[in-house]
Amino acid sequence: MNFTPPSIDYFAISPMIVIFAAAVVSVLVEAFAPRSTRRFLQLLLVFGALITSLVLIILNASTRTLTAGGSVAIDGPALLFQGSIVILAILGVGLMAERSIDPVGDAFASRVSALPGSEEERQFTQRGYLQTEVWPLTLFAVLGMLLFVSANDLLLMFVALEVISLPLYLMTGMARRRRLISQEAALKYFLLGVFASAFFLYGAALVYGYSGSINFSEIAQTISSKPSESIILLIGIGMLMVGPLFKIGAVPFHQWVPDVYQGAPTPVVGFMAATVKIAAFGALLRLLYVAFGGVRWDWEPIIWIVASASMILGSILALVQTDIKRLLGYSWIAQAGFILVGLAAASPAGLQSTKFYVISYGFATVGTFAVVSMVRDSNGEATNLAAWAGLGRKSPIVAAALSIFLLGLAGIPLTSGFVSKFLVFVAAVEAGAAWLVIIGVVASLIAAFFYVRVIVIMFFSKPTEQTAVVAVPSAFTTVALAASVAVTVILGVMPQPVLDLLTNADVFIR
Amino acid sequence: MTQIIPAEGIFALLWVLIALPAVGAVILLFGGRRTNSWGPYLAVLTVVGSAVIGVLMLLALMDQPAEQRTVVQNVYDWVFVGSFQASFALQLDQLSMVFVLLITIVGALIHIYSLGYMAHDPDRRKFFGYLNLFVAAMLILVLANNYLLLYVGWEGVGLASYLLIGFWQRKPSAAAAAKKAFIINRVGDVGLSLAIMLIFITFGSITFQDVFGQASEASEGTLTAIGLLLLLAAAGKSAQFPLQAWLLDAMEGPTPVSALIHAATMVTAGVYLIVRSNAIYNAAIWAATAVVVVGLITIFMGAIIGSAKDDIKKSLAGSTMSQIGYMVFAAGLGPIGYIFAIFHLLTHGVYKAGLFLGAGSVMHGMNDTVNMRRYGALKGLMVITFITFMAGYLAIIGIPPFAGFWSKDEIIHAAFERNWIIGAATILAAGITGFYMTRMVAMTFFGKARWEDDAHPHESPPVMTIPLIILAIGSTFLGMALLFWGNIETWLEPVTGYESVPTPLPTAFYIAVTLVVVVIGAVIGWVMYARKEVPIEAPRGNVLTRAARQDLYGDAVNNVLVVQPTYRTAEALTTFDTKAVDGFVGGVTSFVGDLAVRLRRSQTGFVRSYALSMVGGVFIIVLALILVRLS
Amino acid sequence: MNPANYVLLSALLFSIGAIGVLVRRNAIIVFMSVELMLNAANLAFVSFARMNGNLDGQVVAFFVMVVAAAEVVVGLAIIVTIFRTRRSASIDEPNLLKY
Amino acid sequence: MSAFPWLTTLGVLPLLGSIVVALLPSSKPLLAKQVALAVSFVVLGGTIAMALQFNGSSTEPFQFVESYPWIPALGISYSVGVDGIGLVLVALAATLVPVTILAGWRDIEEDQEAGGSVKGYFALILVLEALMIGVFVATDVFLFYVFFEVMLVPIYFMIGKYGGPQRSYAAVKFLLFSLLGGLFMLAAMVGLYVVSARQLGTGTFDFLTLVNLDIDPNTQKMLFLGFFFAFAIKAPLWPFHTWLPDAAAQGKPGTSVLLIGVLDKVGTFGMIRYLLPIFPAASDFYAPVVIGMALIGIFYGAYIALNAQDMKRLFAYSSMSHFGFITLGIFVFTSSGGTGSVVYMVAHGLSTAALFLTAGFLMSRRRESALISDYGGVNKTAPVLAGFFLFAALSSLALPGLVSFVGEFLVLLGAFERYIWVGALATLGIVITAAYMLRVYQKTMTGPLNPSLDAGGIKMTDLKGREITALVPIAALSIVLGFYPAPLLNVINPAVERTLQFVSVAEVDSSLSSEGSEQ
Repeated sequence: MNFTPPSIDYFAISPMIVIFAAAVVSVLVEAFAPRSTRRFLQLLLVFGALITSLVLIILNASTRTLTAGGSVAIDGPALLFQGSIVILAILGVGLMAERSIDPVGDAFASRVSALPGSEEERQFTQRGYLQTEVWPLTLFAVLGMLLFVSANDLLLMFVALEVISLPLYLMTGMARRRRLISQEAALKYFLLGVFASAFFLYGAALVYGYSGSINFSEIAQTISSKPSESIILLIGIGMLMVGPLFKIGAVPFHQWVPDVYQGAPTPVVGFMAATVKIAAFGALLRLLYVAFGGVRWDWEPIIWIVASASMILGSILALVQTDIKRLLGYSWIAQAGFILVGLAAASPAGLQSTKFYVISYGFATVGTFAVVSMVRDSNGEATNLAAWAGLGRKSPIVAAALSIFLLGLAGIPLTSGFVSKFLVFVAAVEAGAAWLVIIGVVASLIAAFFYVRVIVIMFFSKPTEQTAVVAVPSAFTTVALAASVAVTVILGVMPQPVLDLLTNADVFIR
Repeated sequence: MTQIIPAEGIFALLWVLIALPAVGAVILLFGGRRTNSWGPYLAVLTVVGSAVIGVLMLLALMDQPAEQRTVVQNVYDWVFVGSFQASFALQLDQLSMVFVLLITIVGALIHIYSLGYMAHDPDRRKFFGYLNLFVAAMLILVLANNYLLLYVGWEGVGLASYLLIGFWQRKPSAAAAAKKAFIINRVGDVGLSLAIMLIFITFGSITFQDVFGQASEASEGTLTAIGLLLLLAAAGKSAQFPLQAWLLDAMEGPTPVSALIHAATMVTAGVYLIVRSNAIYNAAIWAATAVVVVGLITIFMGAIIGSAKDDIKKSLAGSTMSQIGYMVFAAGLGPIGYIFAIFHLLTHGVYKAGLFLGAGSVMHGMNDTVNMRRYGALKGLMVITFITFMAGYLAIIGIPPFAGFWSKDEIIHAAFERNWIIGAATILAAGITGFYMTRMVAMTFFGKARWEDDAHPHESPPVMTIPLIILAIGSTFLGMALLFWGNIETWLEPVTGYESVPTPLPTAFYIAVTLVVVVIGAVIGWVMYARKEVPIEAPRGNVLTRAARQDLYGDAVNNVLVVQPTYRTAEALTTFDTKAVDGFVGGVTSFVGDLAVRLRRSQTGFVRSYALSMVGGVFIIVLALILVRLS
Repeated sequence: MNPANYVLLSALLFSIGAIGVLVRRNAIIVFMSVELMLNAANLAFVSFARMNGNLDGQVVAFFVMVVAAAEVVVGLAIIVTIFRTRRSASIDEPNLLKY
Repeated sequence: MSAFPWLTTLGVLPLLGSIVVALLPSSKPLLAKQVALAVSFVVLGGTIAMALQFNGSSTEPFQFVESYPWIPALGISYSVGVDGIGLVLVALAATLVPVTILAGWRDIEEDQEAGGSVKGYFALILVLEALMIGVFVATDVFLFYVFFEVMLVPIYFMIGKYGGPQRSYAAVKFLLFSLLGGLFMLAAMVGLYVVSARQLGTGTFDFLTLVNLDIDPNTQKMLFLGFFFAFAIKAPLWPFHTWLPDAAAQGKPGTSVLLIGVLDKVGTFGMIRYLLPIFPAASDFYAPVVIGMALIGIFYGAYIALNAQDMKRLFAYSSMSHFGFITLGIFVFTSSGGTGSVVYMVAHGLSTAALFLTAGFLMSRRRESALISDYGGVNKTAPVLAGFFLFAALSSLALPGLVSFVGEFLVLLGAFERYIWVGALATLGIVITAAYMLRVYQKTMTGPLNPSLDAGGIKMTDLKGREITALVPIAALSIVLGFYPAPLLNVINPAVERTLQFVSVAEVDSSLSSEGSEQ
């Protein structure tokens, strides 16, 4: 049998190529550049690569093509997701690059291999070593995400999933402070992650077995052509869903979320909470809409159940949290549920609402974690809410910014969160799932309670002696924070342009 | 049929009649301390002014032919909503005319009297402000040409009465009495409101002309309902059974107030309302009967209470109840009674005002003691007061030729025309009147002096005695004047209608019987309280006396039937609100909280349990998928 | 021999792996169980490739091996770090993050 | 129709004002107050100027209309306009804000420790004013909802940052209750949107378009519930009222005035503006239930007020009772009832303001204690204060001659016309109202001076110029409008009539001659 190399539209995939190249180079920089220059070079590289790829994505705006033998789809949704991932990555990287908040440097352990609390570690810290392995890892993760949202066959999707995950596992364990929980988080994230991807892979195998192909388009054709009563297919779909759902943090694949949120370095959480979620939803959308659109009547109920469970469980569990990062972890779960409500509609409206929601949520998240990383006491970040009492009086601006994000997450009008919820509910009602909206309403009330609780703590209670202080950040965090606020408000007040953008980019190429 | 004549000439000033005292009230109440000095005199002037205008109008009205004595002045459109239209329109006819005169003239006299009586009160500016407010409101009441506007005056006088009863607010008893008066009146107001609404949905209008014009067209059931509701209102205002309880407490107010509001004018508003609505009662016989019954009951309640009270003002209040009972009773008798109800109302207004002011004069001299058991033998020391009081006394017990005789006799006569039992009852009541009034006079002016040690009685200043004299003259001659010179029947007849039924026996007979009974009553009173020594400590007395001292347990009944249940309900509801309604909210939240505490246990922190739940999740999803497919 | 049996075998292996993850405490062994699951998937791919008569499945298998290798690297790195801190490879040991 | 964008201007003015106030240096609290006061007066002036141009006899549903597309993708537009109802409520808001600012002049200094900066409070008031105006003039359901929800935020901070000891509990309770209602309304709104999309092809939120949809009764019933729930919580109707007493008791007097006096009117306003025209069949269907709730509310609130130990809670419960009347008037579907309700809203705004402000002045002289038992005999040392207190009580018990009487009577008349026994029953409420109002007056103002009022540095001084200045306009308005309500009635009645045309049930007219005329 003769092998014809698939034609590749290099321009279409150039955004990914750029990131990939940068990642490779940055590994070399790690290896060869002198320590003093590394940080500078790495930042140059990272920001350069991200911005370049953003430009390329914009240049590609009108590209609608399947390339690399139909395994990579560059279409509206893909580009949209890629674009937002890159933008959020830039902001997230900004958080990671921040080094003026913590007196001894950035948020990462000066040498991860050093034992926590050991003499060795102390010396590294004294010498002010800063490890920069985080940058190549970041770039690889971004690359994975860009691939994930445009992957059009099961294999590429699996690979992309791993390329996202592996760097993140490591980055999770790199916290400078509270290293024990950081490492624990890494371990949990890793074990559960690979466990999930194993399910994904086996599901892929089954689907392949059913359809004889790993390409989404062909799978879709087989499903429409073959009378699809095959049990294998159903099991396959079920297991396939585990991968993205795990990354999304939907119930019942959610339990890693709070632990990782609490353990991982705050900038990393900000980075991945925003970007990974977009990537995962992008992939899930493509998987369900393109490959399994034919059997939507089978998977829609599943998504409904998962969505309701996530909304309710996430909101309720967040009620009793005392650690802001953990609280936000649970709130992620709840939000995931809301987004799934839109996704379950399996309609253009559903697609649009999902996209709008993840993007607006991404910005709100980055902003929130920017604030969290700035609130500190004597030993690092003050994540315990007790330390936030009266913050609103000590530094009103930051507190106000956080309040905007929280109100946004709670879905108060004039914030992006409200428009998102609104779109999602519209989609659900149009799809005839009004009862889901009712559940959503109840859940958002419960959710509102704990978001508001944070505001209460910040504004309505007097500062105590253990109230944390807000560190003065450098431009990196400031920009990230400002940008997030701006987007959160603009998307809330003037969503029309973005909605137009989404409508232009709402067709999956098959 | 009476026809309306436009408000021209003197009648154009109709609104001024109200405006004068109203403006006075505004100036005094909002003018603040700077009006302290001249304010009271201004108040007097405004009322006198109204009185003058009133008299001029009377003359002008007399020039008109009898059937053209209804003036209507539409001041402005007040509440116009769709078909519901209530104008601020005033109607002056024979009925309201006499009320205008009563209010303004008696009002003026009492204003003047108060100049002396309240001379030393720090708040007299307010006092006069309230009095003006009252006069204005009362004039609105009697001049309104529709029920809603009447309601405004109705409530306005209620407010004034509330303010004046509680004028000495630092006395808790006064404050309580004021509140009681207002709330009981409020019950009456419910009746009035409902009556107005029922009138509107029945007749589509609430102006007197429209309503009375169509009264005959409405069903008797409706009219009876309206009649009873109006009776409820009247009972509240006029302290008729069962809403009588407030009047005796109302005596907490300064004596001029008791004279003006709680004897002469306001308490008679109920009678006005019933007589004004005669068209309705004429067509609703059961309502009219109810009026008679209520009146009759109150006649006796008042009389009995009046016989037992040692507090001179309360005793007078009892008699007021009883006398107004007479009027209501008469009004209930229908066309034969309306005129005499008003007639009696006028004479009573004058002589009862005189009696109250006289009592006030006595108290003034006895440094505000009201207990008649500490009076006695004052006739020598307060000559003018004594003489004027006697005029009022003879008037009220109905000795010819004094005013009360004519009016009360007419009522008794009318009663007999209806039915001899009620007639007899009224005569009996007249006897009791004779008894308690004699008792009062005897205890106050005759017998031995039983004064408190620091008391040194003296006659009041002229500013107080002159009104007494004027009122005494009124008490003496007003009856004859109205009857013979003013021939009140023909005057009121166009408004109230009049029919006379021949009685089985000649009129003289009834007069004779009545006088005999009255005299008997008076003699008993004299024997008991002038001949015998009056103990300073009240003897225990018989059952009736004790009951009467307790206002015949009116308060006790209200307490058991209304007040206590209300407060118990309030407490119960409060508990319910906190425990049940708010408790439910709290319950839900705490339930969710507990749920969260339980659920968070599922987050064990052990990787393997997480993994387990993931596997479980996969199984559930796969199973669900298959089930969905199979179903 | 009927390739369907290989699919069944792979399912068996997958289940064994999954159970291993659930029951074993030692991080290394848990990790090996995951690898077992991946390879079960590989086996499935290959046998399906045979049944469907195209090469995709086999290609996938190769990729998966590479990915698995990468996972090993990362995984061992993390496990070793934990081990150095806590002197134990038990995955129940690190239990600070919960509730 | 004047091309000048009156409504937008009126909305934007206070917003700008609030920004200015917020930017002022905290060191100059006085300046902040003065600016706030000035702005609120400008707004008041503007409102009056607009009201004068309002054409009461116009056949247009709305006047001063402005409309610009906002989120065309969802058929959402920024469109505003007022009918008579909206106009009077805007006027009410514009009137009460300066009064509140003036009255609250000294309220904030006292509790710096509570965390509120002076300027913050007044900035919030102005923000609230902007939103209140917005919510009354919005003619796009989505826009209305946005104002409806956002309004919570400033009031939430006003309670939570400037309130009493239990403030944060009260604030959160208030917010959650309102959010609960709001979210259900959101769900219903989404449903309405989808329905409109199904009928018209493209969904819309334009009020005038929505009223012309014919929604099938069952859908109406579901959507109605969503909206009604929000309004019933806002109003508040029994049994959704428990947030109100806490909010009122913890908030500053000014906060309570704006909250109960104006903001809660959004609930009843929403019922008459949105529920009746958009869901006529459902309104008709649920009317008995709503009327039942209203009746319960009337007596429930009154009875609890009769037993209340805390003045602010008493006023809150009495408001609940009044809202019962208002709702009753709306759901009997009679011209007089509807008009009465709107008049009642205005009247209740005024009387609430009078009550809370007077009580506020009283309490500011007694270390903010709201306990009735802490007072007594006040009129001895503070006659003017006592006088205003009595006036407030009287206007709250709807004394004839005050505007509240016009409202209450028309409501009762309207109820009576439709369901004679409901009207009769509701009328009994006026007795209890009198009872609890006079009870609190008697206990606080009359009798011997409570010793605690003349000890420990407490002096029960009489009202000062500023305080009187704040109260006089309210008193004057309620008297003038009481004797001459035509300005209100003439603009309200047409709007109400227009609304009632949507409700299927016919206007009941009286049995004999249906139009009554003078002479």
